[in-house]
Amino acid sequence: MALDGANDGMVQLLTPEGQLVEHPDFSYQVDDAEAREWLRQMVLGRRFDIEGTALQRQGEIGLWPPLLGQEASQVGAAAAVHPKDMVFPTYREHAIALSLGVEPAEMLSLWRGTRVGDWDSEVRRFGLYTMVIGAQTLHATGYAMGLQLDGMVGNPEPDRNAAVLAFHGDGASSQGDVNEAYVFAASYSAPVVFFCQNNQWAISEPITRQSKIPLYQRARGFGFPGIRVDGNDVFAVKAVTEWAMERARQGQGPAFIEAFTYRMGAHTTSDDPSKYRLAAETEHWKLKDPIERVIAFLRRRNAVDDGFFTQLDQEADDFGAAVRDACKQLTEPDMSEIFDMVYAEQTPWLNQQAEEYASYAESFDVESGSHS
Amino acid sequence: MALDGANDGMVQLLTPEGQLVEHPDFSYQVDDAEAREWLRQMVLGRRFDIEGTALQRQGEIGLWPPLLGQEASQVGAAAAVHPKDMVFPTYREHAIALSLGVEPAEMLSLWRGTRVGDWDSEVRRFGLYTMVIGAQTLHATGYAMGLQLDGMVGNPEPDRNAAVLAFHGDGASSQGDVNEAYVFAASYSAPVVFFCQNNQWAISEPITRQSKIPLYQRARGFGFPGIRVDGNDVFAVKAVTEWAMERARQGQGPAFIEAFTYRMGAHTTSDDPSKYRLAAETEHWKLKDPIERVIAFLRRRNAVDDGFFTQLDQEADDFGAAVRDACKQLTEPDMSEIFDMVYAEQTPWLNQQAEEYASYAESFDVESGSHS
Amino acid sequence: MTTMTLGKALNSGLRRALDADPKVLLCGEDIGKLGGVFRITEGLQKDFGEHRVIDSPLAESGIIGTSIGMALRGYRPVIEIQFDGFVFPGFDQIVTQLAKFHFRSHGRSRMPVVIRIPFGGGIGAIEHHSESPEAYFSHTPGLKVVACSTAQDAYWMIQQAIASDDPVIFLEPKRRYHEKSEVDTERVPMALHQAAVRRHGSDITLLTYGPMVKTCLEAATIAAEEGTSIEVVDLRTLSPMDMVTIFESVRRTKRAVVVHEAQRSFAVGAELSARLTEELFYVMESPVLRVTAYDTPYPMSRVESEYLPSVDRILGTVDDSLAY
Amino acid sequence: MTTMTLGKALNSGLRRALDADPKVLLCGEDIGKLGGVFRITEGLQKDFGEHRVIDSPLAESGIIGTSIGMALRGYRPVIEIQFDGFVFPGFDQIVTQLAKFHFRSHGRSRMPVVIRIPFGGGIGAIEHHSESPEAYFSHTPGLKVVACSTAQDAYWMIQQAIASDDPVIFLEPKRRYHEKSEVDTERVPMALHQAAVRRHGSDITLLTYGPMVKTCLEAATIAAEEGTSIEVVDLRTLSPMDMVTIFESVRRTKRAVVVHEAQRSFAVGAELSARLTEELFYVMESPVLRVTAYDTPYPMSRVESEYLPSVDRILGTVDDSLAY
Ligand SMILES: Cc1ncc(C[n+]2csc(CCOP(=O)(O)OP(=O)(O)O)c2C)c(N)n1
Ligand SMILES: Cc1ncc(C[n+]2csc(CCOP(=O)(O)OP(=O)(O)O)c2C)c(N)n1
Ligand SMILES: [Mg+2]
Ligand SMILES: [Mg+2]
Repeated sequence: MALDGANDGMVQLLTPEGQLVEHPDFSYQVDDAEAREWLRQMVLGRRFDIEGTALQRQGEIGLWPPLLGQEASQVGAAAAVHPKDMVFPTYREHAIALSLGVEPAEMLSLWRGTRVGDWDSEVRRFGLYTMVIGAQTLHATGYAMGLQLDGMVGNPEPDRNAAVLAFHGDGASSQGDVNEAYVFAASYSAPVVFFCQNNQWAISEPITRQSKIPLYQRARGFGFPGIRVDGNDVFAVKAVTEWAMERARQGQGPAFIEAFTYRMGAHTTSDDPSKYRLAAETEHWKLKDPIERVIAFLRRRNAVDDGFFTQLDQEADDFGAAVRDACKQLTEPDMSEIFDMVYAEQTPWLNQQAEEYASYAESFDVESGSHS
Repeated sequence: MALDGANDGMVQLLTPEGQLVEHPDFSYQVDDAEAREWLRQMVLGRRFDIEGTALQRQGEIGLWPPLLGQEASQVGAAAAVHPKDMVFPTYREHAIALSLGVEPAEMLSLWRGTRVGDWDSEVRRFGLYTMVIGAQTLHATGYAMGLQLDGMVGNPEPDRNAAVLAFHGDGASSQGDVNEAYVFAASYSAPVVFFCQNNQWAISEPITRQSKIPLYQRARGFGFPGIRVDGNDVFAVKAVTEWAMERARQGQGPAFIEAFTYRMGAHTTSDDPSKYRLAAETEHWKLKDPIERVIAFLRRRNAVDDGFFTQLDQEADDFGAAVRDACKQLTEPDMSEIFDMVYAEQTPWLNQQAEEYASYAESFDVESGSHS
Repeated sequence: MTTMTLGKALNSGLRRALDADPKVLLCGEDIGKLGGVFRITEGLQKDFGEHRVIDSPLAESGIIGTSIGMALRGYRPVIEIQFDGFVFPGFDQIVTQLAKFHFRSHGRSRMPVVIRIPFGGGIGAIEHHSESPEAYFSHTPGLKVVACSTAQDAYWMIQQAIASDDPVIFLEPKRRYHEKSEVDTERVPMALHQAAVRRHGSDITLLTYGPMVKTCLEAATIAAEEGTSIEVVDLRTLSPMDMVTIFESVRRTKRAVVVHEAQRSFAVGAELSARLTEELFYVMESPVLRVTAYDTPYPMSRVESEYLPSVDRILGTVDDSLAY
Repeated sequence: MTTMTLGKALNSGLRRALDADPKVLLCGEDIGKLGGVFRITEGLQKDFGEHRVIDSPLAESGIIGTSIGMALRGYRPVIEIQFDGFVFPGFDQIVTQLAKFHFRSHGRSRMPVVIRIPFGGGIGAIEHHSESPEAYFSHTPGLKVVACSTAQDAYWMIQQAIASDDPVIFLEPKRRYHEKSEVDTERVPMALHQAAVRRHGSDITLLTYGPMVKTCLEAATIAAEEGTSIEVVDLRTLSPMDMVTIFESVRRTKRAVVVHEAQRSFAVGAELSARLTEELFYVMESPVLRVTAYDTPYPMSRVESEYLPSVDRILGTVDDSLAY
């Protein structure tokens, strides 16, 4: 079976040319205001990403994993998240983070090395970025089991229900933890939706190294539905995610979404994709840009005018400036604070090390920075 | 061959009543001598198992995991193993071990605590028993990758080819390692066949805790065929395993076999199944006994007479006596040997500990066993 | 005061914790109907239901990882690992996730997760069933590590560990599960992270924990007959270690021997040696000596009594120390 | 003699090993076309093919577990772990399988598997990218653990590790990958499990390895100006440790300070302290002191220079030791 997603039951509602298409199971009830808002979120997400890359180039942050190309997957998914739901990201979900209200500064501090995890995940409904590939899928499943225990699944009043959205990558699908998350989710019918952004690459390894068949088929072997969606189509992503989250909230158990997309940029700012993939591939995917197709759609419908774009450009520019500012104004950490971060209940042993460090640091202040 | 198996497609060639049945994809070319030999192996396997349990009761060994009920799965699988193939067991594969020529004493020494792993796995083509659930499935896959590198896959001359048969349990299917083994096997098209003895229980947990859908369906999500076979039907197991191993040898990659069977006994001699399962369930499975149906088959065909059974009983009795003897004659280990078992190239540090131990032990001999 | 086995004390402590706080959950393989392979959770699923005493799929990483998620949701999962040697498939979730969550959330996310591990040998078992993995956990910042040695401690320490807002590796000396001793279910217990002087002595201190406490006490009894006064300190807590009690003891006796079942190198004995030397360099009259298993994998059970520290080896090393 | 970076020396060493023995394979994530995230395997897949330089699926347990299988089949897999913090998903296969195979097969199955791990901090990275997990491995019987610190050692030690019939955890000081030094590709090297005295001195011995060797040498240079003669021993091998060289040095200087990036407790410093105290109790004029990271998870990179041992902290501790 071909992996290009052409005719593999991939849900698409908006073509790359910006045309709505019919799908037997999913549909987009056209709402121009909504579409404009998603466009806006994608544009701001992309701008944030570009600033991130630039800030790394300027030495303001140490590393940046670009999301370029994955805006529709993330903004579409965000649109399906309800206030009581919970999202567990990997490390590239900057656009959904923004959409859920995480502050740019809270995200940048991690990459600048001034903080470890900087947002309140319970308040934002957005877990901490997780670097150990796949580990968060189990946390997500456990959190979903907690929702069940809390009686927040399957209630007749939709408002009382909640579900979990767990992100992972195509590469991550090979990790034991991720497959164990599928097992647990299925075993307990936990309200968790696995949202796999198949961006075709795990650093330099193509998806074919991880799986020779489409990833969405994996889920069925664990006993829950898997579905492939055009990850560059914000309408389709929203529709499919809404469906999956809703059935989870209603107590119908887990689902798996393969958002078929593409990592347009490098894996991170340390990466050099020219070593392992052809520029032609990237060029090809440019034609499927998630933002362009919504613009084309809205223009065709005359749902936007030039004023809209001028204003959006301005907002993006202002946002970009604010992001740069916020980054540079991040407070430097103080080494002494780390000793209190280890435990909820501090230990004498660590206290002693904190004191040891304090007196060492003090001797330095006194000696103005050099050992005598 | 279509492998989606009509009505759950469990392959069965011999009914519990001992009647041959047709299957569109698999068949048993009746060979009475062969059938008698498999019956013999099953009878001896069962006898070995009964001796194991008895030896534990008598305090001769510390623990025993009974295979009772799983004789056909193991003997049928053994019949499909060619001399260059390699088998990786879990810890309950006593019957296939015997069929492949592992000595009873070599198996018993592990459970008696006189040796760790006692057979030469390269010579026996049978890996060491593995207690960490699922770990061996990765070794099996790596070994299969090694066969590929050795050019032992896909040759036109069948004799030059080989494959690996990897055992695991139904419970093991939840382990990350096992799922990673599926990923690697698929990714490299490694010549490995996963042979899952679904005996319905992982200690006290029913299969439904691990998977809500039939286990054989798991494999397809990883991109290779999965098939369910009546694990109490030695003819079917042989046919299906032969098919899977042969396609692996020919370079068509991995396959998964779910041998649907039942653990008639306790998990181990330390276990008490009455705590968690109904006697009625066990009774029900007694009707599907793997040995009885071959006897009925052979009797119906007049391919055996009473003399055959007298002789077989005698052989089993002699074998049982030999097993008991062999167990009691196992040499006691010497503590001093363990220091040389750790590394291929001994270290001075461990040498020093060996000497330390030696002089301590010597002081004892001198003082005849008590500290002064 | 009632007399119970260490195993029963754990069962009673777990029961009381489940009773006291509806957020407490038990998770693990076979802990439901079977009550665990050691029957420590016997009867608890029957009384608290399948939602609070949860049989888990056979996957340690999954058990620990989902417990982290439940803790994020406000629960207090208590995990049973079936045997010491089977904790390693979950090691990544313990070391990179559980231990670090409080730190990496800048203190926002608490991780009140307890991982119960039956540990140690001496029960004639096959491989992976007799190991002492405590050094791996003690080396890991963010975890707390404790070991009980008596029924009384088992009863109270498990409740204290569950009440702790930090992740606790809770080590249970499996070969002592069936040993009976007194339990005071009323008395306010000592703090979780405190060591206990089990026997007072003046010539030398034995520092030990878990299954070896009893062995050390036996050694001390024999030594007393021979005129040597041994103090036995049950560490109880390996991370953090109660250095106040330890230093106080060794400052008096001026000699220390560490006894543990874990292999010798890079383990608890080494750390204690380092700390004692750092603190009491001028006090010590002999080096800290170690009586431990040898630096090999756990061997076939027929030699385990020689592999593990014994009364004789302890007394021999005490003599060595006193000879300095 | 040629000059090359430590990273290039590893690359050349791997190339030579691949050339010398067709059974040598490289396995890991992104080691093929990309040449690894640190480019240590650059060009090797091109020259030796996809079957000898194997890009693996993203699963560390799978990589290590299948390598064990390949070793059973007679191959000599050399695994690259991408960063120190990502070795833990494979920890079970390392500790319960790889380390024990020789033992549990009564010596029949050899495990010539090398696990290369770029380790340590100081590179301004995010979490899990700067850790020093060596104590976990050193505590594990059946493994051998080495760390290189110079291009010369990188070149030879990797070849020796590959030639070894035992599993070797091969630690590479990632922050030194780009540092150049002389490599003699002809000279018969010293044995793998030997320590090297990098600088001779008489007042005190610094015991260190990996990335801290350079830092210790810098400290020694500064101390020399102030009149203190520091000997710097590069341990090179943590399991087994070369106690002959270590004891010889400390017997002369009578004082020792251990320096490592790993957190302090239950680590290499503790083990060295214990062994030195056991062996040289009457010789030592001060306790073995430890300059290490603190017992916290690796922190945000903006404080790492204060978290890790520095020349200043080393010299401060040297003063403390000399003050006894
Ligand atoms: C356990 C683990 N192993 C290796 C890495 C190094 N690593 C970071 S990202 C990455 C690739 C991830 O690919 P994928 O899951 O497809 O996500 P993507 O980066 O494409 O979003 C790797 C190998 C890691 N972070 N964690
Ligand atoms: C990693 C690990 N966890 C737990 C155990 C304890 N244990 C031994 S056998 C077993 C059940 C295995 O069930 P299954 O895979 O179905 O095999 P069966 O015993 O039925 O043959 C468990 C949980 C173990 N051996 N290894
Ligand atoms: Mg990807
Ligand atoms: Mg089973």
